[in-house]
Order: sequence, then C-alpha cells, then structure tokens
Amino acid sequence: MSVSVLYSLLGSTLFSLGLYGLAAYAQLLRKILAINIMGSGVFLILVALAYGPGENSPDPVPHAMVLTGLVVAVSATALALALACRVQETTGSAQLPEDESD
Amino acid sequence: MTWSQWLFDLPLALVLLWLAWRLLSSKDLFKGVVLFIAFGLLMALAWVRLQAVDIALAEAAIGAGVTGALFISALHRMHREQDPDGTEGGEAEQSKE
Amino acid sequence: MHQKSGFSPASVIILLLLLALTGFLGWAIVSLPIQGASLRTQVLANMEQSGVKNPVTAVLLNFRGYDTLLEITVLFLAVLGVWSLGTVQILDKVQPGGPFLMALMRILLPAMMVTAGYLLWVGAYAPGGAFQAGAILGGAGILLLLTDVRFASAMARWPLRIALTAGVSIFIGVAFGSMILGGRLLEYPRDLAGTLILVIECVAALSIGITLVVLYIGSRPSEADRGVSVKSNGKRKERP
Amino acid sequence: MHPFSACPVWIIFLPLVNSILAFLFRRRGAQLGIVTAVGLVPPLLGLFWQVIGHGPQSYPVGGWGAPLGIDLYADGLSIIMLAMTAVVGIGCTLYATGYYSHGGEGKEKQHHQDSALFWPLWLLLWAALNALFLSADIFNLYVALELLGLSAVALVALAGGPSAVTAAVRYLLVSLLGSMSYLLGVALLYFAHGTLSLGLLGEVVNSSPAGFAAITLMTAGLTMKTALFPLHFWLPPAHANAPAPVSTVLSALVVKGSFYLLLRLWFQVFTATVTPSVANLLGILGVAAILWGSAQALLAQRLKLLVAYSTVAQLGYLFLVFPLAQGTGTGFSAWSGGVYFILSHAFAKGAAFLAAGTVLYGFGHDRIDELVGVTRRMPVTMFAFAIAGVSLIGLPPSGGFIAKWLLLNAALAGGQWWWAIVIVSGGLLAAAYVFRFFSRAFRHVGEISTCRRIPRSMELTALALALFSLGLGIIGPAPFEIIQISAPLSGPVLSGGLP
Repeated sequence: MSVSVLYSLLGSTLFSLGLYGLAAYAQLLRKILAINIMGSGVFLILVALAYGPGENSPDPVPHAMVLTGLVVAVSATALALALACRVQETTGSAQLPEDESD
Repeated sequence: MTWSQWLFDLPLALVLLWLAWRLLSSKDLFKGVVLFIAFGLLMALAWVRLQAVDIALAEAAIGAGVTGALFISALHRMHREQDPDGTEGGEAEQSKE
Repeated sequence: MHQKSGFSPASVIILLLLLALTGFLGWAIVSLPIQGASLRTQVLANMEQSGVKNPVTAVLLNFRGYDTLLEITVLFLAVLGVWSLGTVQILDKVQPGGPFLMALMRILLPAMMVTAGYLLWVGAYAPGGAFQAGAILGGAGILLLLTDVRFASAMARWPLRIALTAGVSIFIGVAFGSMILGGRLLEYPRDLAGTLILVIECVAALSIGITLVVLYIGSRPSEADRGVSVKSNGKRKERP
Repeated sequence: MHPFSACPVWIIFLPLVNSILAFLFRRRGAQLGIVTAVGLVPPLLGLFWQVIGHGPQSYPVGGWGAPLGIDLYADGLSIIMLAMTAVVGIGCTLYATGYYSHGGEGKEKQHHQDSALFWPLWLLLWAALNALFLSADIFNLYVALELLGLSAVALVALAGGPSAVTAAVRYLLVSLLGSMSYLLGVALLYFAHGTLSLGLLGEVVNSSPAGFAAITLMTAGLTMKTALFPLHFWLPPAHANAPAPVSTVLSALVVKGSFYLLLRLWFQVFTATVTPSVANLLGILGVAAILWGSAQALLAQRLKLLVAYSTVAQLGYLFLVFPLAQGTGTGFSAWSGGVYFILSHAFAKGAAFLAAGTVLYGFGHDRIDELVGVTRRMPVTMFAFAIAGVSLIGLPPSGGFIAKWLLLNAALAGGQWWWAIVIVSGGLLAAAYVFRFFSRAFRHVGEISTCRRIPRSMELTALALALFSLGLGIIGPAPFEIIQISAPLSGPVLSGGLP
C-alpha cells in the first residue's frame, strides 16, 4: 500500500463519515461540520492521488482544484452558518423540523 | 513505503479519523468546533506530507482559522439568542473570556 | 438531547451502508492506474509562457484562470447571501480588550500584514498566493474588527462595497482587457502575464481579506447611523 | 478571429458584470436587470446564428484549449437551454420590476424584501446558468453548479420568514451534498483519464471501476439537485416559500441546470458505462415522482405548494428519457422528447408560478379553498394559469403535448409500453390537480375577497410565458433541427409517425 492509497482511503472514509454525520444529526451546526468533513475527504482524495512517489513534484492541477474547492467551501459554510443563525432566530431552534412541506 | 514513513502516516491518518468522529459525535457543540479546528491543523500537516504546501497554507488559514472563527461566531450568536440554559451554553459562555 | 444514544436497527443498517460506500470508493480508487494520465507534463511544458514559476499559481491564475474568476465570484455571492439575511449593529461586535491584548495586537497585526505581503509576493515562484494571503488578511481584519472601533465603523460605510467587489472586478477587467488587445478572454499578453497575475492577486487578496471579515460579521453592517435608509431587514430582525 | 466568436463570453459576463453593478448601485437594480435582459439578446442571436449555420462552436478561454485550459462549448442542446433561460429570465426580470416596485406594504407572510439584494443575486444566478450551459469542463461545471446552487439558496432566503429560511437551509445542505458527490466523481474521472474536458472524456471513458463509481456519484449528486423522488423533499418548501419571481426561476430553470448536466454526462461521456438496469432504475424513480408529486399536488392546501409539487411530478417525466433512449431506434425520439419537455415545462411552470405569485401578491394568501371566484379579479393571470395548465396536462396544441407525444412514441416504438401507461396516467393526474384549483377559481359567487392593485407587468409576463408554452406546440418541428445539432443520439424524430 502506498502513501497515495493510504490517504485516499482515509479521504473516502472521511467522506462516508461526513455523510453519516449529515444524515444522523438534526442540529444544523453539526450538519455543517459534517459537510466540511465530507469536503476534506474529497480534497484529500484529490491531493493524495496527485502525489506520485516516483515523480519529482505532484500534479499541480488537483492542487489548484482543491484550493478552489477550499474557497468555495468556506463561502458555503459562511452562508450556511448565517442561515442556521436565522433559522434559530425565527423558529427558536437550530434543528431542522422533521416534517417536509412547510 | 518505508517502515519509518508508516510510523508517521498511519498514526496521522488514525488521529484524523478519530478527530473527525469525535468532533461530529461530541455532545458539546463548542468542543466539536474546537476539535474541528484541531482537525484542520492536522489536515495541514497531511497536506505538507503530500507535498501540497500551497494547500497546507490555505488550509491552516482558511480551513482551520477562518472557518473555525465562523463557527465560533455562529455558536456565540446562537447562544446569545437562546437562553443559556441549554446543555452546551455554559462552555460557550466561558469561551468568550 | 437530540442525540441518539445506543444503536437502533436503523443505525446499524446505515452504518453498513456507509461501510459499503467506503468500500465502493476504495475499490474504485485502488483500481485506478498507478501512473495514470495527468496534465502534469502539459502544465510543466507550458510554464515558460505562464508568467509565473509556481505551477499551482500558473494553473490557478493562467491555465484555469476562468475557474478562479468564478470562484472569487462565489465569495462575492456568499456576501450577498449573508447580507440578504438581515443587518447587525456592527459596533456591538467591538470589545476593546485590556492593555495586554492591545499590545499583543500591535505586534501581531503588522506581523500578519507582512506575512500576507510575503505570501503574495512569493506565490509567483513558491507556495503562496492570493488565497493564502487573503486568508491571513482576513484573520487580521477579524482581530482588528473585535478591538478597533474605527475599523469596525469603516465596515458600515459604502467604500466597503467597492472593496468587496474589487477582486472580481479587476479579474474581469483584465480578462476583457486581454480580449481588447486581440487575445481570447483571459489570454494575457505574453510579456505582461507575470505583472497582470501579480496585480490580480494583490487586489484579490485584499478583497478576499475584506470578504472574510464581512462573512465573519455574519450580517449586513447596519448603515442606519450613516443616514442611509436600508433599515427594512433590521426591522425584521427585531423579535417581539 | 471571427467577430462573433466572443458571443459566449458576453452571454456569461453581461449578467455577471451587471450583478456587480447592481450591488454597487443599489437603486439601479431594476434598470440593470432590464439592461441585462435586452443586452443578452444580440450575443445570443449571434451564437445561435453561428451554431445553426456552422455547427457547434467552442471557445478556448485563455487561448490554451482543452485539456490544459477550459473550453466554452455550444451545440444545439446548449443554445436551446440558453434560449429557454433568456425567455424565462426576461419574463422574470419584467415581472420583478413590478413585484418589487412598491413592496413596502407587504401583507401576512409577504415581508417587505430588500429588493436591493434581489437584483444582484438574480443576475448572478442568470450568469451561473449561462456559464453552466456553456462550459465543457467538468471541474468548471462544478464551480458553476456551486454558483447556481448558492445563489438559488440566497434567493429563497430573501423571503425572510421562518419557513423560507428553513427551506433555504435544507436546500443548501442538499445542494452542497450533491456538489460534493459530483466533485468526487470529477476527481475519479480525472485520475482515471487525465483530463477534465467533457469532449475528451467522452472518447475515453470506459466501464472501469472508477468510471462506474464516477457515474454513480455524479448521477446521485445531480439527481439530488434535480429533486428526483425520493430526494425531492427539499424542493416543495423551497419553491413554495420563495418570493414569486424566485420560485419561477427555481422551478423553470435551476433544476434544469443539473438535469442538463446529467443529460450531457449520460449521453456524451458515460455512453460506455451506463447499463439498462441503471437507466430503468432512474425511470422507475421518475414514475414514483410522477405519482407522488401529482398526489401531493392534489392534496396541497396552498396554490404555490400545488405548483411546486407539480414540479416534482413533471421532473419525473424527464427521467423517463434514460430508459426510453435505450430502445433500438428510439434514441433521438426520447432525447428530443426530453429536451422538448424541459422547454415546455420551463415556460408552463414559469407562467404558473408567476400567476400563483400574483395571486399571493394580490390577495395576501394563496389558500386554495379561499380563492373562490378569483378569475373575476385577475382574469389575465388566470387565463395565463389556464394555458400553463393545458401544457402541464399535455393537451394539444401545447408544447407539453408534443413533449409527451415524443416520449409516448419512443415508448411504443421501443416496445416499452409500460412507460406509456405512466405518461398517460400522469397527464390525467395533472388534469385533476389543475381542475381542482379551477373549479374554485371559476365558481361564481356574490362576494369576492378584495385584491390589491397589481402592476400590469406582472400579469402580462405570466401571460407571455404561457403563450410561449402554447407556441412551442404550434411551431411544431422547428426546434428539432436545433436539437439535432451534434445531438449524441440519432434516429428519426418520430419513430412511429405523426398522429
């Protein structure tokens, strides 16, 4: 097993773990944390597979993709957190109600 | 992969996994956020290991730093709105000091 | 209170499904060719023409500059989204600390500025660049916001809007400028590529820094005390 | 270089630049919206002229060209999507100028919105849609999808009430989950084939484990964003609680963005990977969506919720394209039926949501049971709703009829008659929920609740969109020639002949 495989397997485990967290917890902040963990998992897969032990330098394209992804992730997180705060201010609870339509 | 590398990579991977699990499952949201920041810093270490120094810098600053600050700010805002009688209220209040 | 304790049959099934997902992903990853095709050689072959020496910067700001342009737009969008949710009295956020904290800030802030500047400069040929510098500027801005009334009240004035849009605007400006000079969109003139990239990065870093501070604030700084009438959302925020 | 070659650039950047301007000049939002709507027409016509005259066009951003750089690409499908976006977009822009003209006196749930932020968000969403329809790079498409999703979420939240904010946050979480899944698929494709270009991937993607995982992840992510049953739960609250112009854009355009990408991936990239069983699975979920969405629309208490559930049902039809295209010789029939369905649904649903929004705006509520006799208060709006209903049901001579006819044809000619049963019964269900509303709206009663004055532009834009959905059925075969431009499937338009 190479370094690439080890870290990309870690990445896929983090992806699944984040998915679990997103599905299992009702608290919005925890859901947002879970999304961030999923994102870290995807980024880890990208960077791990770009890392070739035999080469002098890793592939820069996935690195650029991850940098882009990080900025998108922080934007989305900021919006999600602001929304979560509004949900609490308007409904009194930062949890998603179970019933679906209104 | 040499033996000494295993000594670094495997523990790092396991600690990251453990942190991710703990930060999601911890009863206390504030603790979860602190663990998330720790997770981000360790991710930066993993990026350095994978020769992605650009990303390591960005992760330390954006992933751990700014995102962590955003979470703490949101947590603070939520607790100010809500009466601090929730189970997580006490520690978040302390964190202000 | 909201957490399930113990394992119900449903959670066991979910866990098994997630294990299956992990295995599925792992199977796909392990099956990938060891030295698969990549764009690495192409990037390295075109480095001469990119205007910078750091391959990641070259990809971000030249080869795939359009991605980065849209990505800076996403940051701008996040500000729009956050601002649509209401206003906040910005000065409430300021909590001037004790003398020790202020002294620390006096050392820390210049250090952060210098680091940001260094990262910007070094990004052309070593790890670093606009995002890293911008994030550090953002961190410095958040510290400043919490302690400095003048900076905080500046966040409620209209030049803030220009600062927020400067990054994406300069990027679009350069993109179209290169079109006017006879190239394609974002096709920098060869000799100017390095300079243009540095200009974009400098302005973008400042914009990113300010944007992160604004996102940290989490609502639109109220302009009520500036005599501009945008109180509508502020009203909504007041709960009976 | 051809002077028209830069058309795609203008199509993306005109709304983007105007969005920034609308942010800087807060009081000029409506004017900038109209400038965008008018200004987009020449570059769109230029691009159409090029694609129709000279075939698919591509534009290498930065001059690098794929695979190193990013290409913009336009073929028949892209320009149909762009045209649809422009028509609905122009309609929404005009509607919004009326809707936000005197928003201060909101009633009940209709908060006074800060229209100053509507305009930059809406123009940004428009730019994101155009960028999505013109991109030929799977990672660039990811960024465009995020831009689209986040701006849609922010627009939903603009309504401000508890239900809107809750719907927005749910929408955001689903949208992010979908993007993450898609991005992981992008990563696998890149490492398997070393390129991010749609065109190049189409030549090399095979049924390797990575290819299979990639299509699974991307399909899962995009179906979630398109709200396919059972991942539709986020759509009705989000679409029903948003401000009227926003609901329209979300239902008519935003969900089509992710579906468009799904079409591209299935028919142009993963042709060697897809299996009939997966296609059938999507078809079955589509059937479930038709039945479930229609049933919920029948039970809905509020008009906007009815229209939103109708979207869930109508999106189900789109997923029938995947199994129907598997039949021998029915490929193009199914493909063009799907594209036609996207178009006619966009116009009809756009009109229906604008009309429903006008009802909510005028009466301050949209509870169906209390909307008795509304046709006398707003005849134009109700007429628009009726025409839209005709297209949603799929009666001739509407665009919805042609779309369903094509799908039916593909089903029967391919020997997959069981899908035909669903298509027909779905139309009956649609008739039921449309008539359920009209039986009240048309009832004559002595006293009708009072209605606030409605700007002319709001009534007329709904009517114009409704007429577009009708016109689509009347012009008949013209769009087929556009759909055909480098379509991935070939074959006769109607494998079974005309009626």
